[in-house]
Parts: sequence; structure tokens; C-alpha cells
Amino acid sequence: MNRFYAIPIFILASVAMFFAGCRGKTEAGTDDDGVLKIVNLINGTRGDKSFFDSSAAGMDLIEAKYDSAVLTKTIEMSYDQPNWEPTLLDIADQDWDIIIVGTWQMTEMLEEVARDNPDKRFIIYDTEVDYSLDLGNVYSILYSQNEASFVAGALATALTKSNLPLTNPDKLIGFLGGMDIPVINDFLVGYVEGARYVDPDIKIAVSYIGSFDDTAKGKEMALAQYSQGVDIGFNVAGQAGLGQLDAAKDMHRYAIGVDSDQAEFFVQTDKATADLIATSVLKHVDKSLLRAIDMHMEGKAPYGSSEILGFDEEGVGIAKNEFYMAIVPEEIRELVDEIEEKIRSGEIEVSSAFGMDSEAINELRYSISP
Amino acid sequence: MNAVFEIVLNPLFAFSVLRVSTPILFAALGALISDKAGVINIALEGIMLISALAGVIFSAISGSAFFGLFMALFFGGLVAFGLGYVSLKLKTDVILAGIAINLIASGGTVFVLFLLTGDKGISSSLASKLLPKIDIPILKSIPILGPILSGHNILTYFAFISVFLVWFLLYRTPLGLRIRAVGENEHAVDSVGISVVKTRFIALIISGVMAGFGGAYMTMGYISWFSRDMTAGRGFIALAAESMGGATPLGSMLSSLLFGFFDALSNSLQLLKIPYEFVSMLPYVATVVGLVIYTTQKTKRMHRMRIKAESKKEVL
Amino acid sequence: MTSDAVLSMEDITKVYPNGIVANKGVNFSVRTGEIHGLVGENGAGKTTLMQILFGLNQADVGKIFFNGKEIKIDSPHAAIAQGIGMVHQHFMLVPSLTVSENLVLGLEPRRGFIFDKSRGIHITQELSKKYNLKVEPDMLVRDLPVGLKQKVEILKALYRGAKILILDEPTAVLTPQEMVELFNELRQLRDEGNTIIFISHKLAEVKALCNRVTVMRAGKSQGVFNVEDVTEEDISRIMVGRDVILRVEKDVAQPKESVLKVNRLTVVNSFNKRVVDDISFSLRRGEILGVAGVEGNGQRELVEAITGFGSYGLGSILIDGEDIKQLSIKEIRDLGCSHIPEDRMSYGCAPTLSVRMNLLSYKHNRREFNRRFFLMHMSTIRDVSTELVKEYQILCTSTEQEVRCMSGGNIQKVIVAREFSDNPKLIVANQPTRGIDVGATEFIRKRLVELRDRGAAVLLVSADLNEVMELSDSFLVMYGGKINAFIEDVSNFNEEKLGQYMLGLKSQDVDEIGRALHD
Amino acid sequence: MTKAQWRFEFYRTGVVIITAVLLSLLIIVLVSDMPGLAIKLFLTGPLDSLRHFGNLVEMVVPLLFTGLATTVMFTASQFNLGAEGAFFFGAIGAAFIAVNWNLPPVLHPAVAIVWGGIIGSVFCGIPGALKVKWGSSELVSSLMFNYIAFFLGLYLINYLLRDVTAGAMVSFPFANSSKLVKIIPKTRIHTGLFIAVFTVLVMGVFTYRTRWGYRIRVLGTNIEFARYSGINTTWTIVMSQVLGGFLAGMGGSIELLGMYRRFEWQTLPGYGWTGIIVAILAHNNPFYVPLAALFLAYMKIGSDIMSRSTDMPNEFVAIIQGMIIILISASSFLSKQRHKMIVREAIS
Repeated sequence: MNRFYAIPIFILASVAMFFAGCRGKTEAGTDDDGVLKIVNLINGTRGDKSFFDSSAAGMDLIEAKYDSAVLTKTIEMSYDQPNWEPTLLDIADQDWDIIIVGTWQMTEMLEEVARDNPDKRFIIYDTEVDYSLDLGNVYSILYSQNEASFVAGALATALTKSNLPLTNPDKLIGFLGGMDIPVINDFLVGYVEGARYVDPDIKIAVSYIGSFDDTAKGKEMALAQYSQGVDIGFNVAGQAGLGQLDAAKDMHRYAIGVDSDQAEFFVQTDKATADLIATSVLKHVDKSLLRAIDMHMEGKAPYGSSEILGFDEEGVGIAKNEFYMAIVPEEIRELVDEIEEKIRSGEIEVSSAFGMDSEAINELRYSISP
Repeated sequence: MNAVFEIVLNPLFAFSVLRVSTPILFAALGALISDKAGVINIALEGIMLISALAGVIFSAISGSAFFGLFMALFFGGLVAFGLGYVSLKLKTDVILAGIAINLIASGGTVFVLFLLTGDKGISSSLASKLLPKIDIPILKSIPILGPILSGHNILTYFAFISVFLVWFLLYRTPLGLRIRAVGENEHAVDSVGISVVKTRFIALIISGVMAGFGGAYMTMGYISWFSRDMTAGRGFIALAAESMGGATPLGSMLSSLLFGFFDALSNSLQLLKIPYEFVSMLPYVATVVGLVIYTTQKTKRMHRMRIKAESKKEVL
Repeated sequence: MTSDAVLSMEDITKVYPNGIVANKGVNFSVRTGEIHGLVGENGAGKTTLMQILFGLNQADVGKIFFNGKEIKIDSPHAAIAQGIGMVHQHFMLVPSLTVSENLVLGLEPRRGFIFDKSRGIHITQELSKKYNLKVEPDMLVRDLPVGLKQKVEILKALYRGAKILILDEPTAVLTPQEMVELFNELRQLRDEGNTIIFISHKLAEVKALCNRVTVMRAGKSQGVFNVEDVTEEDISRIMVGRDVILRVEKDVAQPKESVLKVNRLTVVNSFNKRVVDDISFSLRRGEILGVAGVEGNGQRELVEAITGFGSYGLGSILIDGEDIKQLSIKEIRDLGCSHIPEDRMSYGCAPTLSVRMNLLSYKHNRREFNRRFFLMHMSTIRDVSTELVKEYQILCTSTEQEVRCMSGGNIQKVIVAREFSDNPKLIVANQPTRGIDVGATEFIRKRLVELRDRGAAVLLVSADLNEVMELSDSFLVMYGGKINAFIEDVSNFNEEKLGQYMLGLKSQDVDEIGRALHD
Repeated sequence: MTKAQWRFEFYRTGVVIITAVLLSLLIIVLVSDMPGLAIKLFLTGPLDSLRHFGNLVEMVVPLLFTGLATTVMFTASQFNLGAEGAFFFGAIGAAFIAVNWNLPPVLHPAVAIVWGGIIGSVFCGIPGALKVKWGSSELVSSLMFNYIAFFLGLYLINYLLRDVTAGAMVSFPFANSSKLVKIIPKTRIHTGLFIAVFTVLVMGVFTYRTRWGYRIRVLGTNIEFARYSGINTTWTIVMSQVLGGFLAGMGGSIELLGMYRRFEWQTLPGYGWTGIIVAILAHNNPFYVPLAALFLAYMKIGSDIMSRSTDMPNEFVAIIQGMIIILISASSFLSKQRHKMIVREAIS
């Protein structure tokens, strides 16, 4: 062996020996009983002002409500995919009672980890695990985002047809997706159906950014849409979708936010943008997580099954904040309420993109393309 | 096909070509200056990223967009100085040093962002400022030209003015003479008592400041916040644009515009029935093709000249 | 230190990063108004010493005094400030800039921020007139002939107020006529009170021009002499440390059948210039054919065409009757052609690889060096290279030493060992002894004659007239891409006439040149 | 290099590594609220459990391939930075075979890996071919090709391999026969490790003991000398990059078949970039690639483990890696010491 090898090996060995003696307990290793230890693994980063921020906010809600009865922690795993599985495995080894993950990408990892850790509880949101694998310790939360998008589609169409100052006569609205994947297309399907509900001849410009974090690209695509006559657009692209809100400000057009109430995020730092966000399609990841913990506390959490949360369970919704009130005229607000009611009652049934193949989605996209 | 023409002929499309080209043009001019001095600056990507973050942070702290711009330029120059230091003083290979700086920029900006805001993704919690847009009084009201040329960010105008400034610098000033001389034969410069290292340092710093403009534009004009790795290869594309433009200011401008054209097209073409992945690939393919066409033409031209010369003599 | 010295260097020691000791305790001084020769073999440390004086290199040990005061020269800038100027062996000019731009570079006349071009031209004209060195301010430097480039270099130094002018082997690239002109100009400068340091290894020039001479050998000064008091032979002895017989003993050639036939060859370069213009000659087994001429008259392109390095448009080159136009370098080599390139560092070796790997080169494909399973036969490679090192007296610590750590002469021997050991049919030797020590030169020349006697055909291209005249059996003179003369018998030929051929003042008629074909 | 030079390079590399580690510790101490824990996890995390050690080895495997890929291209002095794209696109090629074909266990991954390698070699080879054909800089075009590989790859996944039942843009699951077998329980270390170690040896022998390796080395030190030596430089330039692409493509395939159930990368995984650092740290010597890969993987895994349990973000590792590149390749870093050493030897 060459001496080149000696130094690094020597360093590793000596450091390892030095620390071998003083290995402590892991951080979560505080063993006082009665405290429910909850960890939330985000496979992205905070600051997207939508999905993951909402998820992280769920931990705050739980902490606010249960205070010292719970110990919560949110771990950002970033968009560094190879790091996700090791993190999940590490966390599963630690002393956590409930482990929360989200998005479809975590599903298959979770299925294995949950099977290997039957004594732990797992919550997964925005997707579900395969329960044929006998996963009695996993609770899956799905959201009927298609229903909320339906309302957004209806609202957008109503707005573009109205005589509001920032709209144009074209009957054209926009949809800006992160990626061409089922969860995003589920928004699209609802959006399209809602739009057609108000006007069957409506045209929708659909673009995908191809990323959930490239805000610059998001903005460019939104600008392209706006410059082709779109006067209200809907972004479903996590952090990348923020680009659309910026584009709306540049072009002075309307936007619809997603997942979190995106107007709220901008009230402080950038009111001009907030003023243009007609509403946001809310995916209440935060509330759904609180709800899950509530049920867990009461011992009623439906582990071993999945739930689809809609308007009734406050799983999804439409942000009706001050900006909504300011932008949307009263008759359209009434229309929105009416449609919401019809969805709740089941009078309107919204299709879902889950299970649709690429062909069907393409057909739908082509049918409404300008 | 008609739909494509419709998109391209829309004045708003031309407007967006100018907008998209701006950061690439800045970086390409940066690449040009360092190239003329005989240094390949592949750290442009990282410099833009660092400047972009600096612009956001300092405009948020000071509340002044122009102070943000100033700091973005300062950091652009500073990082370029660092590149100069390691490549000219420590004699690191300049390409490797560039790779290193890009790496440091990519991780370091997220790191700093996290320390400041707690977010790793985006700086939207900082109330950063935007550089103003400018409406050009008379031009504004001219149809077609007005919507294309008026209402851009101040830096977009400056980018195109810079093309002239960089040309002037290189071909009309003593410094430009020295920069060109140092790139062509450093010994010549050395032997007349001008410091090669110092001249390259100056060229690199100017190059960094140009990239700094590009970075500042990214966060204070193009969009209004910083997000991780937001330059998305623009620094590299600028290098390609500069070499495609035959290492001249005007050529760099034209090839930056070409790239901007394809980039803008890729954003609009999605609305047609073309898979988005194909469309997203377009600008990069165009760059490679452009580069190849440029170099092919160059070799062909030389080849033609040669054949001509040989045959001419033969006839005589 | 002598009291009348305007400038003196004391105890200078310089070690290069690759471990070569270029100067060891050198003392050197010059007086006002003299032309001071600095002679020594290549690699004796002359250039390094002058680079230290001009600030391009820093000494590890030693001091420099100017008018009796110690000065620090850490950059050319500092040197120029002291009134020291240098004309380098390789011109330090920027090809794409004009003469005047090159001249004023670094001291540009300005109008505000702007570079004042017309003042630059004016300055150039003034200087040109004042020192009687004629140049065209508007010409691009890349279009100038070497003689003019040298004048630009001298003007550059004078414009910067040089009182002490260092000229590093200024005559290497000049024709005899240009040389005479230069000497007159230098004398005039001296008479105006300037001091000139004249580096050379050509003793006749030193004898003709200089007042005093410092002789260097192996990095050390061997003393200062008044030129009048010593003969060329004396200097040569001091320089080399022994009496050298540069004359190579050789018998009259016994040429046999022709190996290389060049027929109406024309090469056009990328600047659209016919650099080799319709030349024909042939080269036979057992003879050495020299190619003389001022550098840049197509010799390089001729060699490139023959060795497969460059393409050519018209005409043909036959080696052993085979047309090589479509052949690769490898295929040409396989025909038995070996090649000593003019620039050994750029073409002849891989500086960071070992002696062993450099000796392998084009032979790496040979069966003897390769085993089964695609592996190379490392022990054979080692043995063969050890033998070659011994046979060619290559000085190296081991065959694993990197070539770049060796002296020029030894590197050249590595190349020669590789090229000569192969029993070549045709040897194209381009400047085979340029810039190497006498010992190595002698060794290589002897080898060339030996190979000739064993039946090889040798094409010797050299800018060193002595070398061509000594070694060749017959030779060509190239001027402007054409063969200007063919001298069949070297023994009775006068140098005066040769100079005229080289400068294109005269040329032989077509029939005389046609004899080169041996048809 | 002579012994003295090797010795110097060896000390210098040691100094750089120690500097890098110390710098990391300094950053941690400055930034973290719990520096003790952070440092402990950073330095010992990768060794404190079998699984963490597994993570370390898992990371080393792809780095060996991209490191070797970059090594062979850099040895030929081809600044092709396309290992990243070739890695990604090779993986797509392997995914295609893994999903669509039906082959017996050992053969299936073997075919997929070779195919992935071929695909990768195309992607690194094109910039090489463009360079020799038209003289366009391989540096610039390989950078562009990384993006092209990425988008073209996503397109192929989306339109040819896309699992519509999945909730993200991923391929169908791979056939079980195509996966590389896990060899150590409780870790994800797979048989790809053997292939990687074997490849290191092959590349080492290739570089220093075969005529092709010789040609590449000659080309890399002096292209004119290579030409002069009758080496077909055009061919060798292209081949070195094709080979680099092949190694990177193989690496992508092995990573995918060993570690994943389906193709699910949405971004370029970054191993190609780290591979460049590996190559630099290993001084372009294949035999040193494992050490360099191990060191870089150690830093990355250590920082990942640290960031899981502390407030330290792991991005600072990129800063450290950048510093390492600069210091290692800074030829005049410590050059004064070197020069002193040489002067001493020369004068004595």
C-alpha cells in the first residue's frame, strides 16, 4: 500500500477512536413518557410558500395546541433525492412515535420502513400506501384537490368573462403545472371541468415548468401565457409556481395560488403581488396533520387506511381573504359559494386524474388548448 | 406552424427575447473580456449566483435597489478577484478553479440564505427591492417597436449599452490594448513592464462585475427573489454564446439574442402540442448547433481560401 | 566590483523549480559605453542571468548594483525604471497589433481615457528617425519579416529610455546582410553613450562587435576579457572547457538509389500564402542533403509535408516510390522514415512522462513491447530503454525520470536515441542540434554521418550554416518557398554567394536547380 | 515524477485534507448552536452504525465510476464535464432494459449496465467528436449536453417508461431479475460495489499497462508529440471521451439497478460533478480514485447525518469541496516549501 493512503486512513481511524468513547444518546432519545414525539420529514425545503410550508405549519399548529404534551421536529431533506431513504431509515431507528412524510415519491420507501417498524406510527399525506401490503400502522391522507380546483376553474372563467379592469375579452385562462404527473394533473382535471361548467367554450393555456423549484422558468412560462392573452392563471408548481405570482405583478394580471394562502405570504413583503392573487386553492396539509394528531390523541386515528379529505373535512378549500373580497365581484362570489355547496352535496361530481393514462390527459389538454 | 409564427410575430415575444437575453448578454460580455485577456472564466455561473443573492440581501437590508445593485457588482468583482487570486497567484488551473467557485456558490448561497432566513429554497421572506423599469417617452408610443423596446428593466438597456462600452474599452482605451495584448502574447506585455498578473486581474474583475450585473438582474429585475441554483446554467450558456459570437462584442450580443430567442420560444411553444421536455431542450441544442456552425464556417472559410489560392496559381 | 562599472551583478545563484541550477555564484559587470559580449554554450545560464537582470526571473541568492548602489529588480517594470531594456531571443511582440501599438504598449499616449493612436504613430516615426531604425508604424507586426521585428524590439526598449540594452542572441534569425546592418546600428547606439550587452554563442560575431566579453560555462562565470586580447580559440576553450573539434570526420558519400522524391510540391498555409512553392528534389541512400536558408522560407512546411504533419495541395512526395499524400504519420513512419523535430519540447517529447515512456513513442505498437491480453511488456520496455540510455550517454537519474527535469541536450539525445535506434531508411532532421551543448552536438552529428554510411538517407534542415556546410554532401537553399540554389559539392563554395542566395538576391537558373532531382 | 515530487504531492494532499476538515469544523463552530453534537456526527456519523457505514459505501460506488470517467478524460487533457449527463442518461438506458426486457437474473443487469454504458458513451462522445471534427470546445458543448441529456431523458421516461399509476413522473418498476443483489443485510450495499472495485483495477491497468492507456497519456501531456508518435489523435481524443462516457453510463446504470426500484430522478443527481473533484483529488490516477471517493463520500454522508439531527445545513460541504479543488490543484500552494526542498537537494 502506498503511503498516499496512510494520511486519510490515519485521520479517520484516530478520529473514530477519539469519538468512540464519547458516543452519546441521539437527540430524540429523551425518554420521559407521556410526550408524543412527532417528526415531519419534508422532501423539499421550506420557503416554497405552498406545499411544504403548509406541511411545516402543521407542526406549529400541533405544537401550539398540545404544547408540552408533544415534541415536534421538521427535517428538511431538500431536493437531494438519494438522501431521502437514509434519512427515513435513520429517523425510523430513533425514538419517534409518529413519523410524517408526504408526496408519492416517499411511498415505496415508507412501505418498507413501516413494515420493518410495526411499533411505530406513520402518516403519509398527498398519496397513499398500498394497503394490500398489510400496513396497519400507516395512515394515508389524500386531498380532493380536483374539487377545490373545480371551484378555482369556475372562478377563473367567471373572472375572465367579467369586465374587471385587468381582464381582456379573450376567453382564455392559464394553468401552470410543476410537472406532468398525476397529482398535478388532478388539479388540472378539476380546473378544466370547473371552467367548462361556467363556459363550455373556454380555452386554457397549459404549461409545465418541469421542476418544482425553478422559479425563473416558472416566471418565464407564466409571462408567455400572460402575453398570449391569459388574464388569470393558476399555478400548481410548489416553489417554482411563485414565478407565476411575480409574472402577474409584472404584467398586471390575476393569479390563483395553490396549497397555502399565497396572498397571505406576500402581505408583508410585497403587497403589490398579494393584490393580484384572486384566491388560492388550499390544500390544508397543516390542518390535516393537526386533525390526524387530534384523532391520534383520541385514539381514533384510522391507521391502516386512507382518507380523502375534501371541503367538509377542511382538507381543501378556497382562500376567501381580503384580497378575494377585493378582487372578486359579489355575483361571482355567490357563484363560487353555490358551486362549493353543490360539490359538498354531491350534486357536482368532479373527475380525478388518478388512473387516467397519458393519452386521456393529452386529449383533455388538447381539447381546451387555445 | 402558423401558430409558431403567431407567437414569434407577437411584439410581446420580441419583448421577452430581450428580457431573457439580458443576463446571458451580461455574462457573455464578461466571458469576452476575460477571454480577450487569455483567461477562460467558467466561474461566471457561480459569480452570477452570488451576485444575485447579494443583490437581494443588500437591497432588503438597505431598502435601496441601487445599493443592492452596487453590492451585487461588488461581490461579482470580489469573487472574480478570488478567482484571479487562486488562478494567477496560487496557479490553480483556471477551469478547475472555476468549477470550484461554481460549487462554492451553489452550496454557499443556500447556506447563507438559510442562515439569514431559515429557508433553503427561496428568499421571498426578504423584502428585497426591484430595479426600475423604464418607459422611453417617444418610442413608447410607436406601434410594434414601442411594445418591444420600451418598458424594460433599466439593466436590460444597460446590457445593450454595455456592448458598446465593452467594445470601446477593448478597442479604444490603453487598458483594452493591454488586455488584448496580454491575451495574445503575455510575454510581450511582461517585457514592457506591464504586469501580466495585474492586467489579467483587472480583466477578470471587470468580467466579474459584468456577471454581477447579470446576477443582479436575475433577482432584481428578471424575478424578484433569489432561489437556489436559479442561474440554471446561464453562465455556461454565456460562454457558449461568446465563443459562438467569435469573441467580439457584437457577435456575443447576436448569439445571446439567438439563445434568448430560443429560450423565449421554448417558454411559448409549450402552449402548442409539443412535449415540454423537447421544448426545454431547444435552447441548449441551439447553442451546440450554433457553436458547431460557427466553427464549421470558420474552418470551411479557411479551407476555401486555401483551395482558391492553390488553384489560382495553377492557372497562372 | 570594478569602480568604473555602471552595473554589476554579484554572486547570483538561481535554481529553477525543476531543480536545474542555472546560475551559481555568477559575477558580472558592464561599463558605460561598451558593447559587452556574454558568451557561453546553450544552457550555460546566459539567458537566465539576463532575465534576472531584466526582472523576468528572481535570483535565489545575490545582489545587483547600479552606479554603486544596490537595487532590487523584481519585475521588468523595475528594470525599465533603471533604464535597462531587453531584446529577447523570441520576440515579445503582439502579432495582431500594429508596430506603433506594440511600441507604445504600456506607455500609451492618451487623450483623456482614450488611447491616442495618431500620437502613437507620430512617436514611432520620431524614434525611427532619431535612431535611424526604419519601421512602418501602421504595419501589423505579424506581417513583418524578422529583421524588422527586431528593430521594433530595439525601438521598444529605446522608447522606454533604455541606456543599457540587452540583446539575447539577436543574430540567430538574421541573414548575414541583416546582421551587418544590425551591427552598424548597435555601434552607433554605443557611440551615443549606450551600453549594450550582447549575448551570443557565435564567437566571430563577438570578436567583430564587442569591446569586452564575459564567458560563462555551466552556470558559472569563467572571467571577463578584453576582446582584443583573446582569440576565438581561447574563448572557445574557456567556454567549453576543452578543445572541441566541431569538424566531423567523414568520407565522401556513396549515394545509391533514391529514397525520397519530392515533385513540384506546393503548400499553402492558412493565411493563404504559398509557403512552399513548386519545389522538386530527390534524396538518395547514403547521402546527407542539407536544406539551408533563413528561417521561415518554407523549410518547416517542407518538413511537415514529408513527415505527414501537414497537408499539401499540389505535387507529390514519394518515399521508396510510394506516394505519401494519403498516408498518416504512422504509415509514413512505417515506411522507415524517422523525424527529429525542430522544436523538441513541443513536438519531440512528452515533458511530464518518463524517459522510458518518451523512448517508446511511436514504437509502442510493436509486438516486442506488447504481450497477451492487451498488456504492454513493461520489463522489455525497461530493458530496451536502459540500453538506449547507456548507448546514447543520456544523463538521467533513472529511466523513470521525467524528461522536463533534464537539460536540453539530454532531451535531444532522448529524441535522437529513439529516432536513430530504429535503423531508419530516411531521416528528416530539422535543426537537430539547435540550442544544445557542444558535447551533445558532436555526438549527434557523428551519429548522423554513421547512419549515412550505413545507408540511410538524411535530409538535414538547419539554420546553422556551419552545420549544413559541415555535414551535408550537397545542399539546397530555400528562399520564399522556392529552391533558390542547389549546391552539389559543398567543399568548394563561398559564403558570400550563399548569403545572396539565402536573401534571394540571386538565384540559380532552372536547369541548375533541376539537378537536385538527380534524374 | 521523481520520488521527491511524489513525496511532496503526498504531503500536500494531506495538508489540504486536514485543512478542509479543520475548515469544516470552524464553520460548524461558528454557525451551529450545538457544535459539539454537530462535529461529533459530522466526523463519526458515517462509522457509528452499520447502516451509516452502508450509506458511505453506497455513495462511494457511483463516485468511483464518475471519478474514473473524469479521470480518463482529464488524463487525455479533454476537459469534458459531461460525466453528469452520461451518468443520468446511462441510467435511463438501463432503466429501459430493466423495465422492458425479460432476462435471467445475472444476465439482465449485465445487459442493462452495458447498454447504459453505451448510451453514456454516446453522450460524452459527441462533444469529443464535435471537437475533433470542427474544433468546438468540448468544455462548452459537454456542459450543454448535460442539459440535453437531462431533458431528453425526462422525455423518454415520460413517453416510453412512465408508470401512469404512480403519483410522480417515474418509470415502471424494474423487473426483479434486473436488480443488483444486496450483499450486506441492513444496508443497501449491492454487487455493484464489486463491479466498481473491479473497474478501478481495470482502469488502473488500462492506463498504465496497455498501449491504449499509453496513447491517452501521451495525448494528455502533449498532443503534438502524440501526433508525432504516429498516434491517431482524433481517434484517441474521441475514444477517451467515449470511454469516459461509458464508465459514467455504467455508473448511472449500476446506481439505478442497485439502489432504486424504478427510475425516479427528477434532477441531475450530481455524481458527475463530484466525480470531477474525485478525479482532481486523485491526481488523475485511477488507483487513487477509491481514496478520493471515500473521502468525499465521507464528508457528504457525515454532513447529511449531522444535518438530520442538528441545526447545521449540509450545503456547507459544497464550500469545503470547492476549497479542496482549489488547494489541491493550486500548484503554487506550498510551492515555497517545495522550492526550498528542491534548492536544498540541488545545491547539496
